[in-house]
Amino acid sequence: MNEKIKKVSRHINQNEGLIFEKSSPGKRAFELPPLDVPAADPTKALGANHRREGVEGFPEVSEIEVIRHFTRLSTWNHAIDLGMYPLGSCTMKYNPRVNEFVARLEGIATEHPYQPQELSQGCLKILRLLEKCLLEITGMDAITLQPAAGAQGEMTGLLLIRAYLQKQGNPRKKVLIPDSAHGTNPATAVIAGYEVENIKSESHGQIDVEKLREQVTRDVAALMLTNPSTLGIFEQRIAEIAEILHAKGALLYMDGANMNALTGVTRPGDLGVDVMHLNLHKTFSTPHGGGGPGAGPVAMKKILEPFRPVPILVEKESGRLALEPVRPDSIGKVKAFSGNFGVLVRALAYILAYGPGVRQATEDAVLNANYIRKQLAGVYELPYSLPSMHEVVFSDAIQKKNGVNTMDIAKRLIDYGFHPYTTAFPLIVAGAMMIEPTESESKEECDQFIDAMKSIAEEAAANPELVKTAPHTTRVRRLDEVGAARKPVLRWKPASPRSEAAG
Amino acid sequence: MRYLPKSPAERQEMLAAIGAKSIDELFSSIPERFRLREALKIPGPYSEAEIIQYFKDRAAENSNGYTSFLGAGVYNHLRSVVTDTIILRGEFLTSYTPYQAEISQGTLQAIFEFQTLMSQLTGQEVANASMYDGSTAMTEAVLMAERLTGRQRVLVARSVHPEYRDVLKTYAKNSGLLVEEIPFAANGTVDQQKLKGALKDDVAAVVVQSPNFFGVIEPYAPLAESAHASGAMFVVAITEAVSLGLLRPPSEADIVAMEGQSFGLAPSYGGPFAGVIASRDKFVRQMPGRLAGQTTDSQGRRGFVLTLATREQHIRREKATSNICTNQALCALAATVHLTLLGKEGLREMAEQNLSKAHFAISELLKVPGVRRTFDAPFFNEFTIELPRSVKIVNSQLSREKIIGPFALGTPYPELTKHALVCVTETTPRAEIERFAGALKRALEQPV
Amino acid sequence: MESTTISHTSELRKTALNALHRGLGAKMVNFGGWDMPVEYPSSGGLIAEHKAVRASVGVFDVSHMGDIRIRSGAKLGGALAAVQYISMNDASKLAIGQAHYSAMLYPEGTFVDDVIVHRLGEDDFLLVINAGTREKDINWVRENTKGFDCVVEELSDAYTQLAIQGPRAVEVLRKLTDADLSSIKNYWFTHGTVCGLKNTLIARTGYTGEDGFEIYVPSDVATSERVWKQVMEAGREFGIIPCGLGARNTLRLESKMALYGHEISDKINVWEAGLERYCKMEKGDFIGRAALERAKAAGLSRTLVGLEMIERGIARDEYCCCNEADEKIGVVTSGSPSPTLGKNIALAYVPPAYSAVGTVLYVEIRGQKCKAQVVPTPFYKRVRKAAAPSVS
Amino acid sequence: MAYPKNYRYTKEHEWIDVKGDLATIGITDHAQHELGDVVFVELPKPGAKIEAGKSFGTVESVKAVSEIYAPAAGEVLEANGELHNTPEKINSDPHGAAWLIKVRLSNPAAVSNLMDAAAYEAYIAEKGKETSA
Repeated sequence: MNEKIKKVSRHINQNEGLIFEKSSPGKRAFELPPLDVPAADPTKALGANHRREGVEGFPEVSEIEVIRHFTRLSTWNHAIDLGMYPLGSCTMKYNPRVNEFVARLEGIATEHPYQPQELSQGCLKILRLLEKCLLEITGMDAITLQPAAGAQGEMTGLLLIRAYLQKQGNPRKKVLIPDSAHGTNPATAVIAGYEVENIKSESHGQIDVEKLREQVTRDVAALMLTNPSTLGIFEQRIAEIAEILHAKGALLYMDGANMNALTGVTRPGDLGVDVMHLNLHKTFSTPHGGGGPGAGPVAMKKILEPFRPVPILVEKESGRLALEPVRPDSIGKVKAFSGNFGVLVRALAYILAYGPGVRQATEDAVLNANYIRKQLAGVYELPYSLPSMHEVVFSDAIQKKNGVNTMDIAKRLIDYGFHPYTTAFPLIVAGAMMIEPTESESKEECDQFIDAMKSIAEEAAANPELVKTAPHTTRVRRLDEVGAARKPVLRWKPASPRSEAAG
Repeated sequence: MRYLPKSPAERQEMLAAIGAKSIDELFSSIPERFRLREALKIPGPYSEAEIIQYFKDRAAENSNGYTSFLGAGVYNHLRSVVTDTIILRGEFLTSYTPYQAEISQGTLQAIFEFQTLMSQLTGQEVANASMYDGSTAMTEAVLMAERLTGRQRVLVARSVHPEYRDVLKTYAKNSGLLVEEIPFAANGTVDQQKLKGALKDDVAAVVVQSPNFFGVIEPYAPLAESAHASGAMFVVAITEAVSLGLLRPPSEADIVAMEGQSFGLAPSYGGPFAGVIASRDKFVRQMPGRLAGQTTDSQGRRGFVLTLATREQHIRREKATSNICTNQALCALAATVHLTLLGKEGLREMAEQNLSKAHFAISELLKVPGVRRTFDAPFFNEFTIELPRSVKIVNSQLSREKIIGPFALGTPYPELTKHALVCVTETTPRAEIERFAGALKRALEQPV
Repeated sequence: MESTTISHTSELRKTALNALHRGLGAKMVNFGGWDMPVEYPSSGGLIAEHKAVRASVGVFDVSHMGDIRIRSGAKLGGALAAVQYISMNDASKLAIGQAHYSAMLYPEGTFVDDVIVHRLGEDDFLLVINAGTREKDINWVRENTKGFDCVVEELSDAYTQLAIQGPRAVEVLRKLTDADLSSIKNYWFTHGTVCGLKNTLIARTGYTGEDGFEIYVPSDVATSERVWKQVMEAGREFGIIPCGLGARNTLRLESKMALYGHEISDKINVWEAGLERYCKMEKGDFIGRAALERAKAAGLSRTLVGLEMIERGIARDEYCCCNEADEKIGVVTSGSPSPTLGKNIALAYVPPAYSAVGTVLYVEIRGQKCKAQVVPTPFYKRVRKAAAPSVS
Repeated sequence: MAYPKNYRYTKEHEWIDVKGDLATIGITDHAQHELGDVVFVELPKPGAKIEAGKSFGTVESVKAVSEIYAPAAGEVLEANGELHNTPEKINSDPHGAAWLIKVRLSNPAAVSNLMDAAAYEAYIAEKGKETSA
């Protein structure tokens, strides 16, 4: 479509520019109440060398333009609210609106982290109840709600392990990570000061326990295990794995990314896990919001409790709650203030909505995944035959014969009104198609997804070119990622003979 | 259950299609002995009304009806209802990280606009798609400086937010980073002699905050000079972003780490906020976090993608520049909408009101017998005053008059137990400032 | 593989069986310059003929099809080289006795014609082409094989070509030949004695989407009529009936087989027609290859989809397709009621954006917008017996 | 693309062209193929020491980063600055214009232990089988 044409028609071919391109001096979208004190002279108050004359390039537009601009942009997104979003390992479930409502309440959203704790009992009670619920769900002994996201939760967990081992005289050198693990695990291990040793999965995609026995030495601090694995398969010998580690004084870390498969059905604590993080934006329905904010609470066994990051939530004898800023053995602070409170509020609202009935959500999630697996088996190749939990991983082996790969099929799904599944991950499956429907999908939605996948398989055989050039229905077609990386344009600049940034 | 779109019959149908007799069969891979027999002991299920009531009850146990003079890294500013209207749209609220560019152009373009706004504000060439918050952003900025210089010593001004420094220490502990603190001079700014003394050719970064934790504005030029003279990077942290509407940006800085909470994000008891890292083009490949880049599609239309992803953990694994996966997209979007609403004029005006109110407040407070100004240096909307007695005691008296007193500096700075950090923004009415001054007077008149 | 281009020669051409068709009271039409039977009211007409082929067996006179034989000259390999150059499929993969679907392309990557290439011998190929494009095709082949050491001869008039089609065709033909039919896989052929005629070409090919055979017998009237009658005789117990071009068209449409001048033409390229799997870019250069490379890079602007009418009305060739917004988005290439499905179906070119199965669009039928929906193709798929595996 | 006979090759897909104690080092056509469109190259500065088998830089494509390992030990004399602005050269001419660094070898003899063109081609053919298996 011609960039010059500014007419706005149906959203898929709508042509909304950058907000900066709508700017014109003198337009306003916001007015402040009149100043009720004498105006200070900035130059006098700050000194000329500190003074700034407005921000160069800042937009000047009206309120309606702001509303329209962002509303139009929003129509270019796919979202859970629009349809199934089967991204494997991302648990794109429904985000209840009551969560948003309560997080914005006067007295919740308005509270300052430094206000006196006797004036914060409401906030602290919310944190306390969430702690209790998550401990019951994970079967652990202690927890911290501090980490801002899953990745920071991972780091916190490893720092706990490090501190614990350090206290015993030797932090040890290595962290074992399965080849099926998410890329964050190794990145985190390094930031926590550990070397990474990969461990190979055996033919069924499970951890090779016999090999593990050999790999677990006195140098090993911990094993980072995702369970169910990124293949959507439950690690059946996890208890044995824990024993092997414990026998050598090492600990078992569990990546809780896939907790949506276990909640209410089994508890990591009972499986021998020593420490784990939860992704509240996955299992506990807080919105992904296009990539954050999240929260990554870390639950742990007693032995790790003394090392939790500060502040620590404690119950005073009087029954009053307090955040304690200092603990002798604490690993320190991982984030300013007291965690992503707003996200924690939403997660609690979700848990309260289900209560013990949260098990039903887990069952439905697993039911959906297995239903899709059954209907698509044969149409797409199943690289691993072990039973699926909350997600199922296919591969593009059959379609590859016609030169159609997992990414092509994923892009074609867009034309059928679905968000693509996770492609090219886990790394141990060539041409992986990782599908996680979550419990939020009705049978009808699952059936439509299945029909779409079948139809695409037919197209891949009959008319590969059609699939290879998908998507065809989006506002933009496949984008030039190579060009974007070779000559990065990372901000708008006023159009000028030299600068092409405005495109 | 209202969130679950299946009837019992449909569940049976699907089980039949799978060929399973019962739902338990689907969990057969979990060893029998580990399967929960009894229900979880958690409250619920609650109806929507009950959930709302529960949180309203909690809200009632907080600080309703109090006037606060707290800042110290979290600020109360005007927010337009338009911001929430936008970020509550399902297309923004319920979408994932924009890896599939073709159906994420909304999020991607918004991030690109955010990056542009942040670059303009900070006087830097490039800004990322946001980080967890200011404290982690500052830490990541230091780690970035370490990668760029290959040096391991970091000098951090003691006038940098105490919690930011704590977070940095936590990360530093295991990355072999040596963190040393530089004291502040009598006027509250960084002690430049001490800084020069500590600077050697092994220093990766000099980190200052401005306005600093005492509200004092740091002079960038000389600090940058000394840092660069010894080949160290000059890192500037900013906790009160509104100040940039009136203050010259730290264009001397190599890396700027900023907290974006002041831009349309509620205090929310400490989070979620949005950190920002801004820097120079030449350093971009060492910059942590996500970046949206402009490109074109097969038909030559402008579009946006996440780019330079190879810096990220999901590609680099153990070689990643950071282990951060989520940014704070929705918070960044809120900030983008908020700043777009404010615009050039609105932001300037908001900053000017903060300045005026703060200067009005200090003049009122200094009229109170026994109250003295701690630092004689320019400030924006926060300033430090000295009281004749411990701030904690005074604050407990103030709270009887429904005033949440200023931040007591005694905890992070033992030598400043009688010193208080007062914050006043455009949201604080003149009457409340005057009431505060009066209450303070009464409090100080009372015998200890 | 037939053409509807109307020939301008005042005198219509006739097959050796023309008198016989008229004798059977067939409804005759001018088809690409040929006087051909469109249906046989005596045998129940189009629908009955169509159903006979799907359910049992029917016989077609397709003698109007053209035949081009290409043999190597002095130097061996000349024929293969020539065929490789003028057609898009990879003839080097053909075993002797095997045939495949292919096409001759213009340098633009669009269609001269589609063909069935038979490999008679190491250096001997038979190309079966459309009736209406005979002259064009033969000239094109002669023109473009000049550079190769091969001999090109047209045999079109030498044969009467009968298509015996339907699940029971094999049983009918078995009674008339000594050849072991069960050993002939789909798209393979052999030579055997048929109705006493030695060395007759028997190919397990067709244009109906059913199992079936095409036999090539001498084109004198006497022999042709004799063979026809013997086929009818042998087929009687299976209810064989003569079938016209009408049924042939509905049968191929249900099976989404391209028809020159409709789904394929000099305006349509291989990718658009969705015939990628018969186009072997990797085999080396051939006429049209370069253009196809470019077209691939440029991306698809339209693609062939199957439509099923939701609202009443039959979509015919050339009818427009439009979207809700009433924008014209594509055109129907063939359309008809489907006797097998009892629905009105059509093939149409639309932008890929409208290609997803389930997409609703509209066909303009005499000024009326009629709702249609994209459905999976082929509309009809026969249940294959192990004996006759797929070509692709 | 042909593998120059006079080059030596490593299992990590680097090539080295030795002239006396001077050598030019780059990555092989196979490597650039595996990598896809190259978008960025990170190379050592002149004067830097490189150790046989140790990484001395990285090559990035859109979705992958790979380390470049030194085929032999020595000191970097020059890095190919061209590649900073035109990384795509690595895709178009990996064995020629897109050389990465020139070095002075500390022990030129050691290079003879590396694969020659024939051995290398056999090696990647073998790998090909594994992956397709």
